[in-house]
Amino acid sequence: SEDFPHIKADQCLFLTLPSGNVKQITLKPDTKIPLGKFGTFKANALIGQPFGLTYQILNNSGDIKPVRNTALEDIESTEANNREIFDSKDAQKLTHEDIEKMKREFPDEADEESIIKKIIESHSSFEKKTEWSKAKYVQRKKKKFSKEFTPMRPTLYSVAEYFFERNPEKIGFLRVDTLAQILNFANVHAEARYLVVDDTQGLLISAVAERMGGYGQIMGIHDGLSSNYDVLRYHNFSKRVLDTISTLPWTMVDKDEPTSDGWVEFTEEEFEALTDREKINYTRRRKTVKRIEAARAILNEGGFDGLIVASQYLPMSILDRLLPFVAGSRPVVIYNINKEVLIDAFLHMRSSNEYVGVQMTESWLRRYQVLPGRTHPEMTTSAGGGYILSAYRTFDTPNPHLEASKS
Amino acid sequence: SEDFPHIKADQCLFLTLPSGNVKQITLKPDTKIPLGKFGTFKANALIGQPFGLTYQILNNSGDIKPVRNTALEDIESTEANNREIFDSKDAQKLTHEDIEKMKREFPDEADEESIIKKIIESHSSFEKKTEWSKAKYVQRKKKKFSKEFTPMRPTLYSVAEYFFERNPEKIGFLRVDTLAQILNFANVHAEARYLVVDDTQGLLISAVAERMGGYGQIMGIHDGLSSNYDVLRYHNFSKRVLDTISTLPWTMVDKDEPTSDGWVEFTEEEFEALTDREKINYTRRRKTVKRIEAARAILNEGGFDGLIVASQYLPMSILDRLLPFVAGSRPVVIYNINKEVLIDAFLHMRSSNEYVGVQMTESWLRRYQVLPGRTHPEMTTSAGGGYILSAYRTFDTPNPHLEASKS
Amino acid sequence: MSFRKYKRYVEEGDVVAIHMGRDTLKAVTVVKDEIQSNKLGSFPHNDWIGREYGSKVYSKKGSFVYLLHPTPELWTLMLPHRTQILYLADISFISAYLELKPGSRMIESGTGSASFSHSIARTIAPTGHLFSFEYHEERANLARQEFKDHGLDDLITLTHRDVCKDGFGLSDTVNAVFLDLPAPWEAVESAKKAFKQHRTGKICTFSPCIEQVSKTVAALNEHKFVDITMFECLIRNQEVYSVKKLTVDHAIQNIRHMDARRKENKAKAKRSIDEVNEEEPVPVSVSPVDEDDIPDMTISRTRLEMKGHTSYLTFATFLPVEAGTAPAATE
Amino acid sequence: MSFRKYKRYVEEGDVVAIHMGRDTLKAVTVVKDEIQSNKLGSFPHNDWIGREYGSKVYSKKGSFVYLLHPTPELWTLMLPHRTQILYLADISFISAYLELKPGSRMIESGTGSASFSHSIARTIAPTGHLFSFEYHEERANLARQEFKDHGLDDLITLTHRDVCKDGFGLSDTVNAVFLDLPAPWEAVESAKKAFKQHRTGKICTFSPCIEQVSKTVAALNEHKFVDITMFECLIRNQEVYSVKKLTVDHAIQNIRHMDARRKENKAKAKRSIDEVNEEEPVPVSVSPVDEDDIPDMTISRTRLEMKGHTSYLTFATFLPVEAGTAPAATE
Repeated sequence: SEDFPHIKADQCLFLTLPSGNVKQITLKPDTKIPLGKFGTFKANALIGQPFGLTYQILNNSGDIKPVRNTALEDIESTEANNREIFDSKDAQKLTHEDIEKMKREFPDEADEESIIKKIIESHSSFEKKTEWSKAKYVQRKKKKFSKEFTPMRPTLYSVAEYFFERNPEKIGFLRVDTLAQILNFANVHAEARYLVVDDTQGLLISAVAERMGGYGQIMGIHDGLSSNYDVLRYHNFSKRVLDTISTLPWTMVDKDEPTSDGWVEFTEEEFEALTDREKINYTRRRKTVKRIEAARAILNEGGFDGLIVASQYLPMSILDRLLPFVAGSRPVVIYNINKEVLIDAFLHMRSSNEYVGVQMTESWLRRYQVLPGRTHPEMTTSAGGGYILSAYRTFDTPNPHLEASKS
Repeated sequence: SEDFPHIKADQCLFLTLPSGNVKQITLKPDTKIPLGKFGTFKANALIGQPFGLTYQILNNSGDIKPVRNTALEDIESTEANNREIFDSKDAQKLTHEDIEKMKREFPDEADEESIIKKIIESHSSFEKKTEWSKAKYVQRKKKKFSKEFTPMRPTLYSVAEYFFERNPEKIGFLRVDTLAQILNFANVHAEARYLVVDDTQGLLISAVAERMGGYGQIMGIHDGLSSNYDVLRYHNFSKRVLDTISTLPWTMVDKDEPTSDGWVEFTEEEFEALTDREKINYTRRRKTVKRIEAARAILNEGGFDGLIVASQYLPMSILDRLLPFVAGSRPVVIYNINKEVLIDAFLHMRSSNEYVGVQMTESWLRRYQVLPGRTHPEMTTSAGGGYILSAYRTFDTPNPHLEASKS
Repeated sequence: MSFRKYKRYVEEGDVVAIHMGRDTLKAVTVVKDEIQSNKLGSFPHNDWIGREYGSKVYSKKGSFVYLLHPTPELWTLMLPHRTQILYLADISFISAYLELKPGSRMIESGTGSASFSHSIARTIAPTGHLFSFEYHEERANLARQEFKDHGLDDLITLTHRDVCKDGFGLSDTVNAVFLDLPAPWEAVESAKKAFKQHRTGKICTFSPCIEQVSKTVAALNEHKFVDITMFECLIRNQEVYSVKKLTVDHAIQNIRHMDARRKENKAKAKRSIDEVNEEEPVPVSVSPVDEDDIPDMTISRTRLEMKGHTSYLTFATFLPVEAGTAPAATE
Repeated sequence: MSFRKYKRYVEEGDVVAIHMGRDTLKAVTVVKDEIQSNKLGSFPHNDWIGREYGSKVYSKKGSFVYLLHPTPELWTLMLPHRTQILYLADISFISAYLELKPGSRMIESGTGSASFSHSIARTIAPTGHLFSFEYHEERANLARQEFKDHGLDDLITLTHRDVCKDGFGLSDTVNAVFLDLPAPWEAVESAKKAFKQHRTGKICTFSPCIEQVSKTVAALNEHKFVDITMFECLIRNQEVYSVKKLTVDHAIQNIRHMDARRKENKAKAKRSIDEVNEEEPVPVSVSPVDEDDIPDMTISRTRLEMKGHTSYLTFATFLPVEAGTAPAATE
């Protein structure tokens, strides 16, 4: 019952390149996919294949073959050290021009392995290096010349990582560990209904959708005339999943707001009397109105199983409008990169009887290099994962004993 | 030329106890020092000894002998695991009463080693435990019954750690790594003059004094009528070091403030005419006035080599008064546990031409357990080391070329 | 009642999370005519039945508790500890990295106190399945009963077994494996067999010590797992305080006040000797700073003590078997 | 001019730290009639001589730099990198843990780019001494010249030597030892001899990888060092920003504006077709939110990227030799 175990035509796909960079592509059948200086490959060669294998581009026609993934290597330390070596560029006798020439003259030989071997042979003090710096040197050169790539499955994790690395501002600086915490604080699961305010261009609502797997309902409240959930398309969700998402602009949250002021439903006769162009316009308009009416019906049903927010708007202004739609004992979870933005709401919730279990948390994440004998935390890291304000919605039920004693 | 390599009479001393707790004592000669449930020992037995050795209390007379420090042990893992063991208290057949009885009946036997051995013998499932949990168990019991202690040299580091563990509020939550950073940001060294605002009860001024080693001048500006630098006495500073410290209350920073409104210097005849009691009062008063006059002369000389602040007062109100006393290119370093307190001053300094190199930093510290085979970060840690606002004082010198073109 | 599906109103037989003020929670099964007694007072269960979750209910004395719907997150905070447990920071990050979602099939070992198990079951429902292994018999039995009581037993298969010795006994079955074992490297080989062989899968091991990580990395590498990496994650609780905006002006006013009081006390002492007139109160000419006149500022910072470490999370990817068998791959 | 003693005014021969705007520093030796040219313009040294440190000096074009007095902290930010260097967080913590102060006698190996050496010399002056060892000959020569130029040569003895092979050649001399070596465990035995034998001393090793820490801990333990512990320390730079206090009301007003504009554009398009009157501007009945009307809030947070790790700092205490020889100690 898997959505799709293997790579599909027309899907959105991430490719990990030798540099460690990730490239996002759409796999159009019968096309060639360009990877910049790494060459191009035939899209069809990937369709139906599993994710995660590493492929090498074989030739200019774009044929590819799977290669072994680079495993870790245990580097033995040797007697050599860096004492007598100034690692200047002069030590390398082969110039960039030499290498390009080599590629032109001996196209068959000019694969990654041979080029790197040649480079090493021409490095005057390579043998004097320690194993550690040799390994580093080979890796540096490999990155420069290999023509390998690895197609990766777009998932909650890989999509979040992709945007955080590439354009953190677009997603409100929402780091993947923080996103993961939001989903747990909010107890997101299948067969439930969630109210989501997502100003992260769809990263948050995509994550909620993935965790619901097409079971239940998501109501997205957005600014602007229509929602901007660009990140959704990276997930390759099935229609079944996408159909669980409804959206409304902020103006439509107010029960007294008309869905459409100028809209009148035509009778069949009236419709038939229209010109063709008017018919098209009417039909389009009618579809929009019906979509909004259906969404408003879902919202006004209320009793949502959670309110999940990652927004540029002050939390209090959101809570004032949306808390009434949340069922009792359900989580309210609000993310912001800036603690200061959450403080007013935190103080309000702490002193209010409409919330219990109120907490404001900061997430902390550290990644390590785990090469054998060379384990250490990454030398640079993202500074902050932002803050989550979370609580459970409660009711300030009056004391019936007191009511009784009054009467 | 060391201050004191060994333990001195009447000095302030830290004792590390088997529980890991630290006790602070003053080593009065010819007394017995009580260590609570660990017993008492003769002060004289420590005088003249080096710091850092571990001693065991031998008997009720308070005799002590040095013992080997516990070294690390490499615990081999065994085949046993915790599968079949519920580590309930019932597994331990020896009660607290049994142990106390043992101590009374066989005082010679009742040393740490024998008691722990007995406890282990009476533990029904001890042999079934893994080496790891055995080691943990023995250590837990050792902590409870050993009569060992280790005298520690009071240093900038150990004093700061002692107060941070015991009473962080007293020292403004100033953690030792942050204190260390303050000293470096401020380029504290011998043969210089520093202006210090210390509301950490002397922790900061002590650290500055230790780093100056009695060479140079320290001017402490304090609130209240007299300074409260309690932490100073823990350092056992020599008179030479203490003499480099002068203090003034905030009121005396203003050049127009009279040192003493009612004070008139008597002539010799006038002095001789006083009663004995009046003479004592006059002499005491005169000493105070002279001390304040001398301190004001030092302050008003200006040109200090740094302004170092750890205070409850808003930084801007301090800078307004004290910046004029700081020489050009010298560091201004302000600590606070709360970032919010520093923000106004940070923004002011960033936009002012009187400072360059303005930065606000947070310190981060992590301690590890490094037992062989069991290396990991400490499971609980202090949450925050506070913030340091630092900059170099500059002059907004006008452009002489412009001046020239004007004339 | 179930941990994986919300309901609106409290019914008999429900497990309810009683919230008794900040950070105090207790799991109580609702039984007609029973009374829940705690430090706050006595609360008759009959008052709860039919109430909406989230309601305040009162004792006779007027003290109150809130009735919360159980969730895996609340369960983590109130479960009976049989072992050290996983908390939200690790649980959520591992769940994301292992790509858990409805339909996932997963192995966890050991079950322990089943903090993570509840969270997994909730996330992979309604179509996924968790294979949970516990080598401690009594713990296994307790967890099995809990899963039943919490309506999760159709999602979880719990086996009492020493997986390091006897393996998982599964092949071509799961997408994800989580190992919280003293020697996770001993279970890597069997875990490899358990993965669905035609697609990628993710494995995570949870170890407090770095030496365990090194051994695990070596085993994962030997068994051709790729993208081996390691993380730590933590959550820091933030508190908000109010502090006074004290300035040096306040310091100066207080010094002037102390100085005036000292002088006036001295004058009074003198007068007392001269005139024996101690009754008269001496007015102090400079008043101290009135705390209420000083404006506040809101500050927030981490609680003084925080969790510094739980465990290292080592992750790796299982590669589909095609990688090895494809003839093109053998160079 | 010296890095260990401040002076008030710039003189010929001084090394001056030229501050050219945020985070840009350059060390320049003041030479009569020379001109310092940088991206900001040309600055004649003659303008600097006699100026108070901290002054602004101008180029002909009116751009300016500040003349800062050199300090070990500024030197760390502008020194020529011959190796990876230590920065303030590690330097300050190690200095505190090793109890450095005027009079301390210390070993460091290797000298490297001498970032830490400058800081040590400043802290232990005027009566202390630093024994610095560097195994790379060219680096040793460059550092030796720097110490001379910076007035620190009487405080530092620099030796070109492979201490792991040949030891330090010191006995009963120092209070503190710092090892920044690929294999610090090889130098522990010789370091032990170098400590003053009658009192406690402190040792620190600086290693990026955890496996190096394990080997070092084993060596320290074998050589009877005590209180073996390990730390990491980092500094996180904070930035302050201004953000708008946006509320949902602003969102709603903007939606109403967009909606009105859309409707009016449609009406206009219709009118254009009907009346061909495109010139007339269409007023939009609802105006968008004016950014300037929205109040600001000040927020501060860590810069987006920060240093995540430098090295592990392993510390231990050397115990005075009395411990071993005292007859009472042998049980």
